[in-house]
Amino acid sequence: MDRARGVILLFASLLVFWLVLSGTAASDVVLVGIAAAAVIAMAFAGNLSFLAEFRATPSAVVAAFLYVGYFAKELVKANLAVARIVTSPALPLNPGFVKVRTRLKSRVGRALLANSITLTPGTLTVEMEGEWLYIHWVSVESPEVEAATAAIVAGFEHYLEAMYG
Amino acid sequence: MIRRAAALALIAALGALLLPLLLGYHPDEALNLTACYYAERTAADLGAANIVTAIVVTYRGLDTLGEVTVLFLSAAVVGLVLARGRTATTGGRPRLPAGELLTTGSRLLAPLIMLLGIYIFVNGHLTPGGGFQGGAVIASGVLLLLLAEPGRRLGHRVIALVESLSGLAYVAIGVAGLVYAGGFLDNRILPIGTLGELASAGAIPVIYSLIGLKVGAEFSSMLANLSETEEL
Amino acid sequence: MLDLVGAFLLLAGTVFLLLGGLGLVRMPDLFTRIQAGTKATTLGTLLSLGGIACLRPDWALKLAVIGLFVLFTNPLSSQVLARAAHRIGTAKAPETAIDRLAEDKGEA
Amino acid sequence: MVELVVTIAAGLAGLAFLLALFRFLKGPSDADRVVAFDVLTIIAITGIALVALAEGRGIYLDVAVVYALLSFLGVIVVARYLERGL
Amino acid sequence: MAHIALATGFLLFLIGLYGALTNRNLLRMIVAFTVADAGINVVIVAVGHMRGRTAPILDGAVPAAEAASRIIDPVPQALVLTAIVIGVGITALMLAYAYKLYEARRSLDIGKFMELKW
Amino acid sequence: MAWITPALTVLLAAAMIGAALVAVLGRSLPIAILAAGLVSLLASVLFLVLASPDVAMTEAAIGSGLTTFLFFFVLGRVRGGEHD
Repeated sequence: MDRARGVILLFASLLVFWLVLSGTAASDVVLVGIAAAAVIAMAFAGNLSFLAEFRATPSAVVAAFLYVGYFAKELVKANLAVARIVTSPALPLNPGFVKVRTRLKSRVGRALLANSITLTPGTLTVEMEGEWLYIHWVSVESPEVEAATAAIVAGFEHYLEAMYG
Repeated sequence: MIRRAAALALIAALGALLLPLLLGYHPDEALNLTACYYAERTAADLGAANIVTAIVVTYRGLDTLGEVTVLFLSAAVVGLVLARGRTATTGGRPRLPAGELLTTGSRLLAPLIMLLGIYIFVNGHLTPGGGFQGGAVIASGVLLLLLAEPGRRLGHRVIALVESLSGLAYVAIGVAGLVYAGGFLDNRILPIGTLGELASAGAIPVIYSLIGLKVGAEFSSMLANLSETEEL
Repeated sequence: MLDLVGAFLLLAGTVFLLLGGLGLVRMPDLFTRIQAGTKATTLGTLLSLGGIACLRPDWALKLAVIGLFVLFTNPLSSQVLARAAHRIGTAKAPETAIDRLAEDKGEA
Repeated sequence: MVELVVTIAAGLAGLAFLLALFRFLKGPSDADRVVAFDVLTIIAITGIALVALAEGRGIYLDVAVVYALLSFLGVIVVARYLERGL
Repeated sequence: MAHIALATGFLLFLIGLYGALTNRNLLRMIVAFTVADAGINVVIVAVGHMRGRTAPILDGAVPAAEAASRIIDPVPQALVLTAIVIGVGITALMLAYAYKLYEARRSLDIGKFMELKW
Repeated sequence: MAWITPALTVLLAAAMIGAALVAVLGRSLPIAILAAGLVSLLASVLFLVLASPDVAMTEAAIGSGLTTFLFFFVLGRVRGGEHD
């Protein structure tokens, strides 16, 4: 049952990808797309898709939109921070590797979390082991686990937890 | 040192030979006769929008069959060379497993890469791309799986089956062109359709898809053979 | 109007690309270079692609596909590279205050 | 106006390319060059999109799709080699 | 533009050839070979390029009727397409042999393989 | 916009020759292989500038991952012979 659901979700996301790539919805394009997506979904039955493990509840959908907005804001902030550091003659840096904790269990959610952290101000995911994430931080504000978790992870985790659990 | 000087002298001589070629090169102002024929006749004769595809699959289709054969031979020789005397596992150094980031990321991306490969070779007659590019993209998807799980053993029999079936179908379509249309690998055994649609250009999309599968299987078998070698 | 917006988005994107390049040259050690390189080039590419989408609205879908791929693959490759670099002990900037990862690996 | 801005943008992207190329040629460590390689390929995606814009051919973007989806593979291969996972 | 590309291709070919002749490490020789290979491909494509024309793909921008006056020569492209794919096959073959040679001698130095020299 | 493609050609030519020199003369073998990969990735952009998208796509698909991977696999197996 779980496996069948995974295959169907993978098929759906592949079909969407195919239609966006083709840019049309002509009947022959859709037919070829269905065939191709079905073959790949069968062959990669054990694999994940972006939709897998997504909780299809209204609150999850709302969280997804909020997440995108929050992410865009953080990405712009990150770039302004990079711009400030790079253009200042003194290079104000205080780098270090800190350890933070995440509550997320879903693999897709964790991958998105790691990618989001990498793209947000001054942080770069280096290693992920169990519930621990090791983060390179350009300007370490606090080396303690709890404080670093609150500063780096909490913002994204709030939305991703609603989306993936 | 002598070796280096001799090599430099040879390079200098070769460079002196190439320099007049470069300086005396004047780009053509109009297409030559062959190219002109292809440019004017492709759309009407074959219904393919991508003229390079038309040349590769139809006008020079026999050459492409030869090329795919050469690729098959080199893949087979790679397998043969590496298989000969492959000793029982000598143990070797344990390889570092990939991190969770890479395994999750590759499992998310591999199906998309495969689908992109199919998109490229199915649309070979309309957009840039075709069987060779699509096959390479599919092999890249296999490569991503291998990177995420170094110890993974690929299904050699599946790869060999895809490879030989698509090769067989390719030759069968070629013969069908000989029987039902103008000649070997003639694409007009299927209706030519309207220029610019997916279901057009006769048998070209079918042939290019088969080439794509075959090339993808050949590259994948090269990758699999090299990845299963033991460390020395 | 849309043309003008697109042109300036494109300009903003390439400015971020330039900042990324500058960061790559100026930063003191590998990890800070990865940071500057990843963030600035991701946003820069996204903005440039958005600008081109404004200039040619009929290409918007394909540009969106490219943007999504960049958004996912770019941080992924940076993370894998950072992990490898940390494992082989690439030199860190002398200012690096703490290294929990090395501490934990040392215990294990 | 638009043409001028696009040309300036292309110039800036070229400058960024040169800076990354400098890092690739200079090093100092292997991993530094890999980062530079990564940045170079990403700037090349913007370059391809600009070429498509200048030539007015939307089909060139297909090449950019392949580039975007596959260029990170090279970086991952090298990273796995460096950490002795290959 | 074609001249610049042509010069680049020739230079890449010469650099690659120099590397293949002077390096003693088998893998380095193969790397140099791939550089020379890319150079030759650039040369062939550059010869096919014509000023002010566009890619040989018909679509909204290039209708079929005016193709002959708008597109560049498609034949060199078809040739290079073939050459690139075969190039990878050859590279894989060379690498497989390099691996076997290393297995036999535990060395990649070309100087260690002298039996077949007359 | 007319200046974009000629300027890009010059830039790519310079970058390719630089990368080729690294590939042939550089001291580190992994970087030599990576530089060869860079040559083929930049060659792919150059092909696009020369109005050959088919060739550009082939080079991008093959040069980006496959060739580099083949080299690194063999190099990973013969790590001892890395220093000649």
